[in-house]
Amino acid sequence: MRDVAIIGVGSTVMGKFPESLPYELGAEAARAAIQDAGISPGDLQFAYCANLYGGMVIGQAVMGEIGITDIELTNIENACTGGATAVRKAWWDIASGLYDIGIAVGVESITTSPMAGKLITPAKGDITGELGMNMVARFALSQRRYMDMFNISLEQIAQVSVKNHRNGCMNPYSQYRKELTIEEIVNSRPICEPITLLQCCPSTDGAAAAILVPLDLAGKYTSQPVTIAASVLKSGDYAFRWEDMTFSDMTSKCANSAYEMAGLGPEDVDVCELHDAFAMNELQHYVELGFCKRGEEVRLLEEGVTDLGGKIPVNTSGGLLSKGHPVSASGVAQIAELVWQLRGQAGERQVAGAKVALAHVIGGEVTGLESGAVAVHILKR
Amino acid sequence: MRDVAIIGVGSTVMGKFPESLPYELGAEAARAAIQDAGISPGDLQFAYCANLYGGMVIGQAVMGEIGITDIELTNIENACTGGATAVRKAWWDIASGLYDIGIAVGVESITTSPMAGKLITPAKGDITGELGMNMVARFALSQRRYMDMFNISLEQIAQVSVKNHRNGCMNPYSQYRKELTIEEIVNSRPICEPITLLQCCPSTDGAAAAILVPLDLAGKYTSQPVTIAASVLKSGDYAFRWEDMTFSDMTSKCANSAYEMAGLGPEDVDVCELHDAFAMNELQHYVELGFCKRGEEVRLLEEGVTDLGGKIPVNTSGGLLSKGHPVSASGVAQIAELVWQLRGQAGERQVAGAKVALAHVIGGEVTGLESGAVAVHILKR
Amino acid sequence: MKTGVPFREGLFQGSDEKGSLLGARCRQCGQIIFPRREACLNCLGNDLELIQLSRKGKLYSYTIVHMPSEHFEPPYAVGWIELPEGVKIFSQIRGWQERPLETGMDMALHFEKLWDEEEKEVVGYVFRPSTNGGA
Amino acid sequence: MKTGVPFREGLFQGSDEKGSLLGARCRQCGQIIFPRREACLNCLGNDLELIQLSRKGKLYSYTIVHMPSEHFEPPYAVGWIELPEGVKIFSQIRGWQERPLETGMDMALHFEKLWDEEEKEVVGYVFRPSTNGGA
Ligand SMILES: [Zn+2]
Ligand SMILES: [Zn+2]
Repeated sequence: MRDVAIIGVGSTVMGKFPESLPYELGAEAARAAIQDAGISPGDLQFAYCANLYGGMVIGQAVMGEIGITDIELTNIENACTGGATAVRKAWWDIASGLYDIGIAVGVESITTSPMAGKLITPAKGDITGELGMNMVARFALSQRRYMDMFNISLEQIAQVSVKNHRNGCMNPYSQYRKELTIEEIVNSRPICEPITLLQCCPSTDGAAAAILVPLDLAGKYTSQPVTIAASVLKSGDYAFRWEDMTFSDMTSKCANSAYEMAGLGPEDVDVCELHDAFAMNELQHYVELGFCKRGEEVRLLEEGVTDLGGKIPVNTSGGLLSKGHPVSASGVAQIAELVWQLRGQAGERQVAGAKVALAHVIGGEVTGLESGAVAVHILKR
Repeated sequence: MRDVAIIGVGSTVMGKFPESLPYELGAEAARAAIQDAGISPGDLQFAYCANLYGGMVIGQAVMGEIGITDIELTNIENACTGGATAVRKAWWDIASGLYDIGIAVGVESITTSPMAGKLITPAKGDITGELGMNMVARFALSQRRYMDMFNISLEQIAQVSVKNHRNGCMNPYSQYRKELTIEEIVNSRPICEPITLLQCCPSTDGAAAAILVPLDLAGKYTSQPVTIAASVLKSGDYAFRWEDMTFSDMTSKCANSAYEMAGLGPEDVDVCELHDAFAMNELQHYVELGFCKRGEEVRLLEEGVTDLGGKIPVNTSGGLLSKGHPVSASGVAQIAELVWQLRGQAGERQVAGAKVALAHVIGGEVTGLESGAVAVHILKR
Repeated sequence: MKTGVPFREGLFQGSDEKGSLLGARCRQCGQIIFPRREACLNCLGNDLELIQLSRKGKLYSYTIVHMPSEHFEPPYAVGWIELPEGVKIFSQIRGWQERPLETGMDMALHFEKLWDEEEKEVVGYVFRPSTNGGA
Repeated sequence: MKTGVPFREGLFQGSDEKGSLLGARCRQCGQIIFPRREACLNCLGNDLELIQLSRKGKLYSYTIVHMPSEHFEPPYAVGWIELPEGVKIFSQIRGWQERPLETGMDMALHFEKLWDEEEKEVVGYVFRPSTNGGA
């Protein structure tokens, strides 16, 4: 097995782009990554394209737009974990020696999809869906239990959103670039109580891309390769094995496997992008990713440990809450942010001297499972 | 790189199943493959699930239904090539040593999908789609040119459909089990002239699955392992490089790569499942797969070379025309048929002494490309 | 009057207050499963016995939903009810306008209309805050 | 009378019979591309010149479609027209009811209404069998 490095990343600005077709967003991100890597599109030997709503063979349309045809190309779907799955697959194709250079793209255009402005209706036959479950309700139920069992206030949870929106103001790729107050967040429209609108990530169009090569070839392309120290992808386990709905067993197990693979621990992480689809998720993930013990997560946030300047800045990009959540693109967009951080290219939001970075995504609703899939990547320079 | 063997395959009956949910079809096929392999579901270390219309994380629902959670699980989309892509990815995960046992599932339920009974409308922004292109028209244009340039009659093309429907009568998994006459086919309702209804594959629900292990561990499970001698997947090339719309450069190049990988040639193939989405495709693919020279394909068919009892029986399952075309499942269903043939388990439609088998799928519409993707697998016992 | 039909077959029996949810207990590992399956999802064993689940439980968590769903107009309440057997049931919660919901409160099973469908009234299980600590 | 709008920007110019399709020729490899792109899809070079494509060509293939499409009621005809430059254009074929189509026949470019959209008439290119071997 060979070590694998990322030599180029790219992203669109995240937002709502009704005039941009999905393959145009994907092509924009891929072009940016190709330029960042300093390669020619024709160098690419394989591609993965993660997407949920864009329809048939969207990866071929993305690649065809920038001159890339006649390669091994696979379209991936894994809900919110799709982009991370594309990175994982590209990682293994390089690590195993199948290819020497390839691209992972994640793209989502909710606005131009048949889902635009519609309720995401449950899959036919999904029992909880028919009984009124939805994505927000699923996490609202976790949040209600969390607040009641651990005496956490809505104001405390809202501080996650305050922090991430503040970070988003410093990210030119962020969908929202506006600071929010605790009051605005708590008093925004209730969606599924106790979750209000501004505790939720927005609906987002956008794309991101990353280019991977074996570490021992990376010097040909860049003086700042970023190594993939760990890549772990796991499908969800049954909810009946889930003792406590306020703690994601999936994230915890996935992170432990990733730390083991990297030979690193949570104490080594200098910067982290995690799945803050809802504000409270971030607090719970602090614990599951090993940044603190249960009961310490609010203190971690309130003491600024996860803020810029703290020991482990979390969601410096603005996270899903502010940067936005283009479903299948999010996992790749996290990788792009962390590569910029490890190279010292993150501008105003730079974490000084960051050497180890962790990316975490989770998602996909299936009745009877905790969640559909989870992925953790650890990067280092 | 390790040699990889298939130790179990399974399939649903193909047809229209409005009462079956997509994950139920997938679970049925997976259970059948698990039983065929004589393993426990808990033995599986990873899974790929190919699907187009079933929605988010369908593979997780399929696997969750039969007791498989907490593994590396990836959902794949590659249009008609999706199932073959799942097999290819599973092949590499075993060949490269990442895992020792895994499953590739393909599942499609058109009937329960949002596409049921609807026109497949062009992707937003697809220029040829907006100007009136569709899947049938794309091949009708090829067929009109083919008939005019090479003096091929509709009656000759219809014989492909006659042969494959005759084969389908002998396959308990086939959607149609009814012989057709040349007259019925030629005189059926015109869809896109010169293509009539009975020259087209039907719309089909169904699923298929295959279980893969390293060849050197296959003896633990079965006395009849089937080896994957070649696995090639390629994305489409630009149509402007396509000299002649009556000959698929993509299939030809993909098959040549597969023969090279297997160290075999077309003369070694004893039985073949190829992409007969429309009757004329089969004739063209004879040439591209190397079974004959250009201009000899009609003779090959008329002399019975590709019929049961001939030198290279093609589409013994009934092919897409009779067995049906559950889009993302077709590539895996072909593998199932060929495994049965190589084991001598194909009943009435058995090809005596078959040792080498070839599977070919192609598909996916993208403006400007010949097609989205093509895959060729060569199996041997 | 419309005919009442269950929203799904095999999930419960009895359409009045005497019915119960239908689960299965694995004789091999003891896992309780709802809805029932052919095999135990925990140990993959096939030796399952049909059981009737308890008619009372505790409110594990709840939410008032302000988004429309396929079948329900907002606001409506849903939640997880933890039964004494240890299994958690996702359900519509009724009666929340009359009696404020609290995690941990006692809940009781009822069978009621869920929604209307053409000529039919679709019925299913719901939970309501229970009076005097039980159903 | 409705306003005429092109069905896509940048594909053609001129809304009457004097217009033409807009392609690009790569100065590096000679590839002709329609529609235009920023870079040559063949050699990935950026040195492209805008060209007006020929107004006549030969019918490479055609089909009469008996399925409805988003914008056209069946039956309608579509085909590939091969221009002298070697590029093939996919297009609606008009005038096929009056003059039977044959592969290889001469075709001429026209600009006509494609479909109606609210207040607008959407116009684009079509090809018709040409009278006396040219447009
Ligand atoms: Zn059990
Ligand atoms: Zn060029």
